[in-house]
Amino acid sequence: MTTSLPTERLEDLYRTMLLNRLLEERLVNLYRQGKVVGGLYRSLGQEATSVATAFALEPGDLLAPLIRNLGSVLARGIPARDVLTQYLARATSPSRGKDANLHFSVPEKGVYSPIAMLGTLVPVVSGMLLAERMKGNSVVGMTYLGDGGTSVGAFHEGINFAAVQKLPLVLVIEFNGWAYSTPFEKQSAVRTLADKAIGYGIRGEVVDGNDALAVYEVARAAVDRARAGGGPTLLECKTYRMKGHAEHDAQAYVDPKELEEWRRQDPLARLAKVLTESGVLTPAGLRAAHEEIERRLDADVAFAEASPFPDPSLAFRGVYADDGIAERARRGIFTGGL
Amino acid sequence: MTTSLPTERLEDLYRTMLLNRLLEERLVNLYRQGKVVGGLYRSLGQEATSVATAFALEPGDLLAPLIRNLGSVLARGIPARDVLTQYLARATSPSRGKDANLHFSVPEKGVYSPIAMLGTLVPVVSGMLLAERMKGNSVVGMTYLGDGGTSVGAFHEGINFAAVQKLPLVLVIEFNGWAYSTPFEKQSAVRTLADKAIGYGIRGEVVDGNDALAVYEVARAAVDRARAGGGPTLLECKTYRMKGHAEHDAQAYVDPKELEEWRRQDPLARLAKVLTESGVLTPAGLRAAHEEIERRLDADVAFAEASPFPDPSLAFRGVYADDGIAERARRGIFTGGL
Amino acid sequence: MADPRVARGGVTFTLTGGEGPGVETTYLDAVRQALFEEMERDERVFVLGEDVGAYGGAFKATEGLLERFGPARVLDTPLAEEAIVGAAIGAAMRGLRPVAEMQFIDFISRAFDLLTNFAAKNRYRTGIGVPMVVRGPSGAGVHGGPYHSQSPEMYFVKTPGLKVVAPATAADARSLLKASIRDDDPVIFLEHKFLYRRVRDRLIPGEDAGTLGQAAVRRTGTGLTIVTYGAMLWTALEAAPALEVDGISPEILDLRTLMPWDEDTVLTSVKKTGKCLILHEDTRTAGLGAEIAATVSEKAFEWLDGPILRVTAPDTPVPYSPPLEEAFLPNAKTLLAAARQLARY
Amino acid sequence: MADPRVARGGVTFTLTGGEGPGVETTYLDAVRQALFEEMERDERVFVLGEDVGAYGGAFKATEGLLERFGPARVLDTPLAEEAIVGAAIGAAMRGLRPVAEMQFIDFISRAFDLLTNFAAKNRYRTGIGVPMVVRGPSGAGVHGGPYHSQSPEMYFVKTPGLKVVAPATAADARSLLKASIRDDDPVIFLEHKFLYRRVRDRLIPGEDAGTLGQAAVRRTGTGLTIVTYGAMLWTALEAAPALEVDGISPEILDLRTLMPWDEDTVLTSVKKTGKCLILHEDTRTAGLGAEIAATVSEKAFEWLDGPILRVTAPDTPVPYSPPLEEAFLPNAKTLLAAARQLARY
Ligand SMILES: Cc1ncc(C[n+]2csc(CCOP(=O)(O)OP(=O)(O)O)c2C)c(N)n1
Ligand SMILES: Cc1ncc(C[n+]2csc(CCOP(=O)(O)OP(=O)(O)O)c2C)c(N)n1
Ligand SMILES: [Mg+2]
Ligand SMILES: [Mg+2]
Repeated sequence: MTTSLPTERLEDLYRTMLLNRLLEERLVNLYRQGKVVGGLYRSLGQEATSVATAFALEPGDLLAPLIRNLGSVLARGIPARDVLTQYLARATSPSRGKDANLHFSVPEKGVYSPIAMLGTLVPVVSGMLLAERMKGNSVVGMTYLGDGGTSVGAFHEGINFAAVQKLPLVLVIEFNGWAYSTPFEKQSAVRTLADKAIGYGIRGEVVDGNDALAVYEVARAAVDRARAGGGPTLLECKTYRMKGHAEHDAQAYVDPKELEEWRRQDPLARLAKVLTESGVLTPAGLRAAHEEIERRLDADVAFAEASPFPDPSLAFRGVYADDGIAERARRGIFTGGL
Repeated sequence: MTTSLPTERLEDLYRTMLLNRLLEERLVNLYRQGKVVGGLYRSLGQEATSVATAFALEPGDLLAPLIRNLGSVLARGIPARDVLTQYLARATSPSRGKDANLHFSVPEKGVYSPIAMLGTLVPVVSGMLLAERMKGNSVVGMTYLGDGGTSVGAFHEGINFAAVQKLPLVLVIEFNGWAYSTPFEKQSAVRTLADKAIGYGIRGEVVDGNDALAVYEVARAAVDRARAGGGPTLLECKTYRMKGHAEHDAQAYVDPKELEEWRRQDPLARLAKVLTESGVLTPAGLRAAHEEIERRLDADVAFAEASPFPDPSLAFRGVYADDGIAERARRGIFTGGL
Repeated sequence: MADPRVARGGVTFTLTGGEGPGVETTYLDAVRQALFEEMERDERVFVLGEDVGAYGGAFKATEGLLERFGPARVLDTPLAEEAIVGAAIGAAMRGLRPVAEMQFIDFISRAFDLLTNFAAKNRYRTGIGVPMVVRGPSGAGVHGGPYHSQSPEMYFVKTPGLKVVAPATAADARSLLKASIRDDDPVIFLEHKFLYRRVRDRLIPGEDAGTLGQAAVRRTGTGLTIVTYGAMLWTALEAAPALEVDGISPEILDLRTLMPWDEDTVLTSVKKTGKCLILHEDTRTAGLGAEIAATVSEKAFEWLDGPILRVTAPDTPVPYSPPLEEAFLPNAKTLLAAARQLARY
Repeated sequence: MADPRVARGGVTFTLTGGEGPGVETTYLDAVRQALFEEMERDERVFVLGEDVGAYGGAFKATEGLLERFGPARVLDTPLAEEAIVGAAIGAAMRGLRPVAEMQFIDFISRAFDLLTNFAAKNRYRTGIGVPMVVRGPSGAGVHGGPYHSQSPEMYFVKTPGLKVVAPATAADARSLLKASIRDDDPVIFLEHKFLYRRVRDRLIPGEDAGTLGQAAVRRTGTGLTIVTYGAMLWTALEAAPALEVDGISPEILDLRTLMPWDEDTVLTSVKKTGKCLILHEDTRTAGLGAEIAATVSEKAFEWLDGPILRVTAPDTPVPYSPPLEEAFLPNAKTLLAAARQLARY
């Protein structure tokens, strides 16, 4: 096992990936019970990509996930209950029920919400990093994009801007083989998405996205390079989407054999293996971690389910700094569901 | 001199480049007299890039120029008077005064107007080629984009689509060092824009854009490859913008030495030299061509200046196939300048 | 958490009920039928978009087309709305009849420039029409949150050169999609996702296209005119009986086409009832209600017995949590309150 | 070919004339002054856009800023509006006050998605405001053709979460740009390019910011209310004397802020005059005139003595050739005809 991570960070890495998976299992149960409002977007099999990349950041750095990057926000210290209350659309959630799933921001933790339109985070996070540089702060930003998302124009305009400005941006390309039902050969004519880096004059890297330790090392190098003024990196993690696009999607278009092969590459099992073989964790330690996380999740799920839905009046607030503006449009007027 | 062009085509190439330059000189005069409505966008020094690329197309192929590609439309058989009437905003112009300069379409000649928003032609021309393929026609499409235009998202979405569909598209990148006043180092972090081809899995080529014969050979190869099913090519022509962005721009931001160096690379002079040295044209022949073109232009300018401005009522027509719709919005109503 | 259907009154979402000829067909199947029948009729028609092929589209509106018409006419595209719309524009300019799907209509924002600057202005500038349709699931009511619930109609109603269609019934979904595909200008076709599986009509397969630009009088009345479209038609119909009880007999107009909208039918009705109320799911400021109110106050002023009222969503994004979305969406209660106030004039 | 200025009546484009304190300042210089003074006042303010640095912007609105504030705060960007607006959004979310220039406002279409889906909805969804300004030359009258003459205000007035400002005078160009920069929400600031060098006011350097959301009564009258904004204010003022001669004394309101627009001032005036006419350069259907007419007919119905009329551009792109553009643009003749018809009520 080659890693630059100290033992306690290795344990932490494993725990966070495990939390990613177990929390998601809770969400699946809640979804099956009809308690999740809207869709559920799985990250099964992609935990190493999310968690190990986010692990490369320092306190004060910025991270903007996509909705599959559950592990990334957990790695940045977002509590499981915030994710649960988001999916359950409760008043206690970070967005207070105004937006769904991982669409929430916690600036104190440097975590910023995506919008649904893929690719748009690239120019926006670049602007955040531009601002931090103008303020004299040495802040690195990390955001994510799928194989499908790389086809969007906003990605192109954003990464080119970041390249020209040599901004400290790490753009993680999650290659998981699919964009909804669209296979990669219908998405792009290239073999390796990291090759797009050549066209922007920036650094490109490719790594086995299911090897948490390998992902961490490349991500760490990219973060260090960014902080040192080396500019952006396109970091392609080769992984696989083990579930449908969302829970409603039975992924009938996926070859079961391919799924079977990738199941053998499960990132959590692989990390557990190296960590136990190298004595960082014992089988007993693994079990203990598992039990402790489940115990915590029991409380978090209970909290989320017990949380109230937001008060309807919230729907009319927060459009502008001055709530009077949106309110005025309603004054004495028939809008909404009264 | 190495070229695959037969003698009469070589003469034609020279004449077309000369027409490009002499017509533009007429436009400059008209502009100085205040007869050009709006701006004048020069192509001085870029004639080889426009003309020699368009020369590589066959009858029935499609070409969508940008406003600096005067030579390209001349090469496709658009008469000089159409360009003059466009710049003078007359009723006799292809757009009948509705749009400016090279913003006009002549479908019979396979020439299609750009819109001002750079990059947007890439997906649109791709769609035209998709249609022709569906109809079973072997049609190649050529369009242009400046070094600045490559930063636009529409270019990215369009060329990626063309690459995945293996469409017969030749995208000529006119590298002329500037985007308005913006030098290339503020536009992109790459050395060679053709390298962007790698990120799309297509062919990229670079050529001296002021060497008409060299430009023709690469363009011809790209067109043949496209027609044979080899997919799109990014063809970068290295040239230089010898004038300001438009006539109003004194290009104070340009180093005169750089201009001086490029003046020695004048594409028309270079072509005249090889053609006379190789005996394709005699000095007398050059003079004759020059005089004949000037004579024709006298008539074309006279025609354009004598042409009427469009009837005001045209402003309200042609928004929809059914003119009644836009008309209805005016019926009994106070719109426009009556 | 309230079932949106109940929240919307649980009315019977059909106009042709159980009886009559034809096959009971959902709004969604009506869309699919229109695509299928138009592709059968005219080989120039093809569909393109994200996941429209083997998967049949996120909402299954293109299901079965690939099997019948093959990959050349049922084109899975990269994740790139500007490429999708741009390709459609180019194909239309070369004589084909593309139908581009936006997976959710919210993503049409990515193609805004090409639609408003290229497609909309092409005929005017160059004389070359762009006969294409951009269609997709629009509207709220299914807890999709701010990015899967929008009503973008006004961005396109505002743009000269575009047409906008928003059917409220299964019959119109089919006949007007056919009409949109046959139209010689670019059409934005807004399918209301809340209605996809909730509304039905008895349809005779193969029936021909309808006509754009014509409103439908869904209920005749004399007390006041309610102008609406899309999913809100059902809210208006839901409120009608209660108004009847109050002795206010509403005339309910379903615009169906938003650009060009049917001024004549609206003015005729308002001149009859003397009262005009506009109901839409779109937010209030600069919604279609504004244009209708302005036109009515301009051309039917002398016939008005009372102010023109608008019942709309408030000026906010569409919130996600059910109680918030319910507060956002106009409903029968709001409509009744407005209609009763107007009736007092 | 007619000089557009003559075509627009050649009125004296100033409200403060030759006398009074302060320095005679063009609309364009007023914009530049506002940028300069705000950057002096607040180090969080910076500008970015195409050619805004050494070149000073296509219209020279940022001239001199680079020399004074350096390349970090006067940022030349690649040719990419989505990158420009995206970077501005991100910088604003991290506490800066970006002012993004669109070389022509027409190109804002390229950033439509980021403006309407990211900037506009961010505070509502996440609680994080986006204090940024996107400014640029808007409007027609200089033969710019379909892509350098547009009036895009309604795309943004329509979008909850955005503010829209459109000054008609040099004084407002400066004071309202300052107010927009200091505002905590995203503002689309529309500078009318026809006015850049044609309108002047005597301005006292360093004067403070104005207030958004307040209309100005440019002329008091009792016969009818003319609501307008942008370059059309001057057309209204040009027509006023002729109306006076007819015994119709117009009250002329300059909205200045289009979202939120000053409902109170408009309603107060209409309740006084009993007649409302809206004049704008934007095309007719779903223009701001529609929202104003709808609001007036909703809230001032009892005070109206006649229909609400709109004088606008027709529903077409902006044509290029001078005679076509003149036919497109509303002018004093059109306004007089409408005002006289309305006065007959
Ligand atoms: C601009 C845009 N168009 C369409 C969509 C609808 N959509 C949501 S996720 C998705 C597939 C994304 O695939 P990919 O980028 O590979 O990410 P993955 O789901 O594989 O993690 C699509 C098409 C979107 N979110 N954004
Ligand atoms: C999307 C877009 N943004 C801004 C502009 C304004 N503009 C017109 S030409 C130009 C510079 C273009 O530079 P380049 O692409 O290198 O072409 P060149 O002028 O050098 O031929 C700019 C910024 C535009 N036309 N399109
Ligand atoms: Mg993917
Ligand atoms: Mg250039």
